[in-house]
Amino acid sequence: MTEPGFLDIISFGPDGWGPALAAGAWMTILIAIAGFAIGGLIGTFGAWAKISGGPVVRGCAEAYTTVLRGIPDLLVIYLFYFGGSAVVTAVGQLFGAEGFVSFPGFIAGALAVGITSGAQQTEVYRGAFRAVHPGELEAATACGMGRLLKSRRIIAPLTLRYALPGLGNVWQVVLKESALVSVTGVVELLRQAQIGAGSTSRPFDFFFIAAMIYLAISTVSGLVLQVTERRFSRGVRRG
Amino acid sequence: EDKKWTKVTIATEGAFPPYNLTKADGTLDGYEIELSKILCDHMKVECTVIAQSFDGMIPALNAGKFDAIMAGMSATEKRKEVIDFSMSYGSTGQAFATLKGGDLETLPMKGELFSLASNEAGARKAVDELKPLIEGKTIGVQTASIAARFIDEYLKDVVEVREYKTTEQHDLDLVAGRVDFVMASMGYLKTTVEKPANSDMVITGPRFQGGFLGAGSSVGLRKSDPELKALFDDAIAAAKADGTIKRLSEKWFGFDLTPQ
Amino acid sequence: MDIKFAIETFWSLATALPLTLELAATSIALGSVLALGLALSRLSGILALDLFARTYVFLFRGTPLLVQIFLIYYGLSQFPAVRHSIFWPLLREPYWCAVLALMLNTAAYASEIIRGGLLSVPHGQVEAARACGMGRVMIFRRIVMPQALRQALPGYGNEMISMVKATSLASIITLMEITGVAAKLISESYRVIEVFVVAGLIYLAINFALTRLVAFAEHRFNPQLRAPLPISAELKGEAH
Amino acid sequence: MSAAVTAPVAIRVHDLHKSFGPVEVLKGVSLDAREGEVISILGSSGSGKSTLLRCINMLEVPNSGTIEVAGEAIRLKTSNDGRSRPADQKQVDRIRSELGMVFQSFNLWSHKTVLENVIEAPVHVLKRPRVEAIEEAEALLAKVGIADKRNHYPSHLSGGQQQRAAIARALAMRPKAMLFDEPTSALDPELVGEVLRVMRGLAEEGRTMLVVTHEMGFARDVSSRVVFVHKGTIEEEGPPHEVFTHSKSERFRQFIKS
Amino acid sequence: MSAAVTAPVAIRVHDLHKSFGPVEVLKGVSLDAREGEVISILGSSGSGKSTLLRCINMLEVPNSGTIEVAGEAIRLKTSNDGRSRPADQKQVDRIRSELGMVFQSFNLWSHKTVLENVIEAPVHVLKRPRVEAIEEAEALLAKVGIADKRNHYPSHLSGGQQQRAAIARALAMRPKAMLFDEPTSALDPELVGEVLRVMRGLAEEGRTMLVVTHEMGFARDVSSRVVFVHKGTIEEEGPPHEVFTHSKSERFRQFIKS
Ligand SMILES: Nc1ncnc2c1ncn2[C@@H]1O[C@H](COP(=O)(O)OP(=O)(O)OP(=O)(O)O)[C@@H](O)[C@H]1O
Ligand SMILES: Nc1ncnc2c1ncn2[C@@H]1O[C@H](COP(=O)(O)OP(=O)(O)OP(=O)(O)O)[C@@H](O)[C@H]1O
Ligand SMILES: [Mg+2]
Ligand SMILES: [Mg+2]
Repeated sequence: MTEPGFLDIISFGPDGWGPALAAGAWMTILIAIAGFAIGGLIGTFGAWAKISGGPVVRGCAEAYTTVLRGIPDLLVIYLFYFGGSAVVTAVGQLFGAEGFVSFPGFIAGALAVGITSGAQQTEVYRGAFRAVHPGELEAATACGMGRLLKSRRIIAPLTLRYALPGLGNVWQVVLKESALVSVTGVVELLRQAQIGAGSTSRPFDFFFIAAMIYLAISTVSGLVLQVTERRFSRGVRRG
Repeated sequence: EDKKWTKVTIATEGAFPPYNLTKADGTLDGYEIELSKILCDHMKVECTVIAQSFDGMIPALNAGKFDAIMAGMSATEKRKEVIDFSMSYGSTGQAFATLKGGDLETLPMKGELFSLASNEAGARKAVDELKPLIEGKTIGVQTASIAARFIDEYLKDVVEVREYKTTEQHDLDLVAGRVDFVMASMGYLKTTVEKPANSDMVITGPRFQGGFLGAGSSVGLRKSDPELKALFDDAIAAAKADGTIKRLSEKWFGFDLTPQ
Repeated sequence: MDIKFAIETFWSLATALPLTLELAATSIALGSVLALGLALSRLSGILALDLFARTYVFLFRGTPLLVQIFLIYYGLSQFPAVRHSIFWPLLREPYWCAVLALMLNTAAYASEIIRGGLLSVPHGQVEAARACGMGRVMIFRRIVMPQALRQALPGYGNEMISMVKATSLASIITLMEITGVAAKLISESYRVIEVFVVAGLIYLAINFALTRLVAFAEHRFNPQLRAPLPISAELKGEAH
Repeated sequence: MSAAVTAPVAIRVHDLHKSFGPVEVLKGVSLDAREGEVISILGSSGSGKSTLLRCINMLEVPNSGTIEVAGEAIRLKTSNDGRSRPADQKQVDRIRSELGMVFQSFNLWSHKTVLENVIEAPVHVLKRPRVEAIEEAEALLAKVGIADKRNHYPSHLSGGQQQRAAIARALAMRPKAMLFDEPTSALDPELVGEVLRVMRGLAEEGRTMLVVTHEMGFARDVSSRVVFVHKGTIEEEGPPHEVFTHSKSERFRQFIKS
Repeated sequence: MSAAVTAPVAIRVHDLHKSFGPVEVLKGVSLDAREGEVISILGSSGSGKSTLLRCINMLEVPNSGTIEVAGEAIRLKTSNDGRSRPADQKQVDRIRSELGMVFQSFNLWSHKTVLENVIEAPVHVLKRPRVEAIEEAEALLAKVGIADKRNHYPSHLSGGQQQRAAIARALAMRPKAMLFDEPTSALDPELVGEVLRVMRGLAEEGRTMLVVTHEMGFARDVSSRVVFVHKGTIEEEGPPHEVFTHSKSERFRQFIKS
């Protein structure tokens, strides 16, 4: 048997890993999007809590960001995966289910990624909010805009203007962090590459192609980010 | 109350050829996969084999994510504190590998097998004979593997040790010249050196097995499932007796690893 | 949780603490210099520099750090040319490979954070400096950078913390930092959660200290957000 | 010019105190503005004029004192940390939507064009139909002479144009009362005349106005009452023809002399 | 008051054109300011006054035309993308350090206190000893009446205080010529008088000044020449006593009437 070439390995042919890698990439995207969206919700809330919450709310938000930014993400995923199972099993047994009830790896992973990225997004939004010219917020207040309205119409667009570069970073982190979710048995891109590398003893081929796929995903998301950044920067003067 | 097993989920790594591996189409294959089918037929249970990363496999077993592990896992004393093992279904011993043309290629006692269980003294003598030859060299082993344990026990003061997450990584560093030789399971090394990419690697020196090196690869099981252990023990004994293990191991490894 | 085991674990992990800190500190320090260069290249208006910085950031942000470390450590050494080059004494060492990978990676992220900060400085502030006859360098150093820094600081704090955690990947190239030791302890004891919780607490402690440091710096950089000084304090301040 | 002394009180400020840190900026200011009154607030730089206006619509929360708008007192509460804050945010928002404000530093929203700045609050706070709001906004922009700039972003406007956009934005709310903080500071004499004419029109429609200004002409000719703020208190107050001719306050006489 | 017509030219602007996108804001402006002259630049809002000042110290790069400061022409070059820019950045920086500028929107550095704002350029651009710079800064701050605010950050100042800090900052450079963009817009009449007195003092020291202003009093009494900008060109120009009494320009007569 002759050794297959690089192109054979990544092809969609009979001996090719194409379909497997594509499925892995798709899983990576799904986890990243789910995690980023969850993180966005938490981050918005967290930033709000830090900026305008009372002492208790602020304290909670502070503790949340410190702990979740401070501990390795793998630990969070483990805690969700094993801890989540324990909870679900306990609840299941309450209702008469037998034995172990599995906590789906995807949900555990997306939640874990979301909660860690939520801590990062909190900080990004908070920093961006501070860059907004206070006078512009006052003008909104003076019009009688309620909190929600002001947040939606004035604060959100102005904050996003300054938050976008940071959010781009967080998105990249989330994209890569999705790889850690593999400990829950979810086969995403990097895990698929490791499986391929182990099974064929061709680590470089697989890591290289994985890197290329990550880059492709980044390219597309980078373009989206660029368009958004331009949109939100209207009316800014730069020298 | 005795539990009646009808369905069993077995976890494997799917990336440790030839024990277990994944084919391009995503299906699992390898020595353990084929063996598991035969064992399950014998036990009259329906088996599902799933792939799972090696880290965290034992806690996941205990958390109930699956029922058994067949992933080239040696039954060592340490692991036995946490989970149970069936009887062994394959023992290859630990061997050294180095680069062709290096000064370690010519280590003596090539291919000889020493058992730490039945012939401790012989094993020690062999090690003493090796010591002057490998003095000051750097060896690569997988973190917390039984090979690492062996070096720690016998050669700690003689060689410098580097620990790797996977065996394939110490092979890469062997080729790069960062380590002079590696120690790993014979089953693994034998198939590795035969790959065209590793044409520079050779197996060298003696082999060791038994004792704290464990009883060889075994099925990992929860301590709370003694019935399942009994089923697996029974099935493995039968596979040993009728030559199934000999036939399968010769197919996948190129030599017989039926445990004595 | 088994307290005795936890304490044993803690002491084993503590021996790896210096390596973790050293890796993080070295790569953050070197990375920040590179990051500044990249951010300035992006904003320089010089096409070649801009393109270079864009490509760089694209490559290093777009691929997982794990893959970068792997390719730098195992990948480069596959080429005999590298093994015979003058860089080999450094590249041979896992420590320097880890520093190199971490530094290159953090520079990509940090440069975007710094760029965001630079862009947030209001135009009028620069104009006022120009009108005083300040040169580009001085405007940058005295007006733009302080304001950009204070805007970028929260994000940069994030990044430094990520770096501390990212040092854990160095374990795949044989460096026994905290995660490496933890992995070893786990494969000896199979108590994943216990070991990880202890390791997690150590990381948390490091990062907590780091967050406080960043918060303190933020406080220092944002005097105008604090209430004005009482007159007496002002007068005291005047004394020296 | 002189609003009926019997008209209901539109804005009542009573014994207002406000400190920034250790510095007390307002030291017990009381002021009643009846409906249709135009009150000029004079005073030297740093005397607390802007702070007074900002307290009236709660952009700064006073340390003590009461503020009533159209007979309704803004309820304050003291939070745990000892600082007072509005008890009912909804109430404050509602009251603010009835008070137009033109800031000393304009504070246009930098991410919206001039037209968008003007229609923002009418459409989203008052829920007026968008088409109608645009129509009215264009009329207002024409009135202040920047109709041709309606699609520009604030950073592309000259100072005076920004100020006029800010005035149009405040007027678009059709507020019952207006708070102007130096609304003509960046305008040339012609435009000042123009803007003052617009304001006089508003006054005739019966709208209440508090105007911080350095334009003595405006204070004298347009306002129904003049208030002179000095070091955080009201030092002199009365109809312009009285205070400008025989003021009791030495300080005020000196102020207007220059 | 009238600077010697024979004094050397301090600032010469010749045939200056400047467009923002499709809009031509300056349409060929020429102007000579001799040493010791005080020139008032009048004009309605949006006529291009700020743009003219900003072009003189290259904050906006003109599309065409020449600018000379103290006899030295600022060299421009056309870059590949068709826009012109300064040929020698060093030259521009040096010239700027000799021109003081007070912005219409102040542009104080928000991360520095008032005192730090004032000493920043003297210490770091002119390399004056710090102690000396502080001493001088405090004198200047006292002159404009905000010595007590020296350790405040700009965001804690009232509008007029910010403006005075901006004036002090420009004066601290001891520039040969000064560009003022509505330097008294946020000031009360007393302070206006004060600041004008300071400026008159500078004029008497022989410093050249270009002042965009809406204060007709200043234009009439202090300046040696009045320039009226209208729609991007100079519509009227001459000594105040001449232009204010019998101007040829219909538009200017109308402008000053209000
Ligand atoms: N950056 C810019 N982009 C586009 N247009 C601009 C820009 N800056 C100024 N303009 C336009 O140029 C014209 C002149 O502006 P300039 O600021 O010079 O006016 P001005 O005479 O100073 O007016 P004011 O008295 O109101 O300050 C205005 O119509 C303005 O809208
Ligand atoms: N946020 C703040 N923090 C601390 N001090 C402040 C703050 N805002 C205003 N001050 C101080 O309060 C005093 C009054 O300020 P205010 O803005 O009300 O003055 P003003 O009468 O509007 O003056 P101007 O005519 O110059 O605008 C000033 O001395 C100012 O320094
Ligand atoms: Mg004010
Ligand atoms: Mg202007």
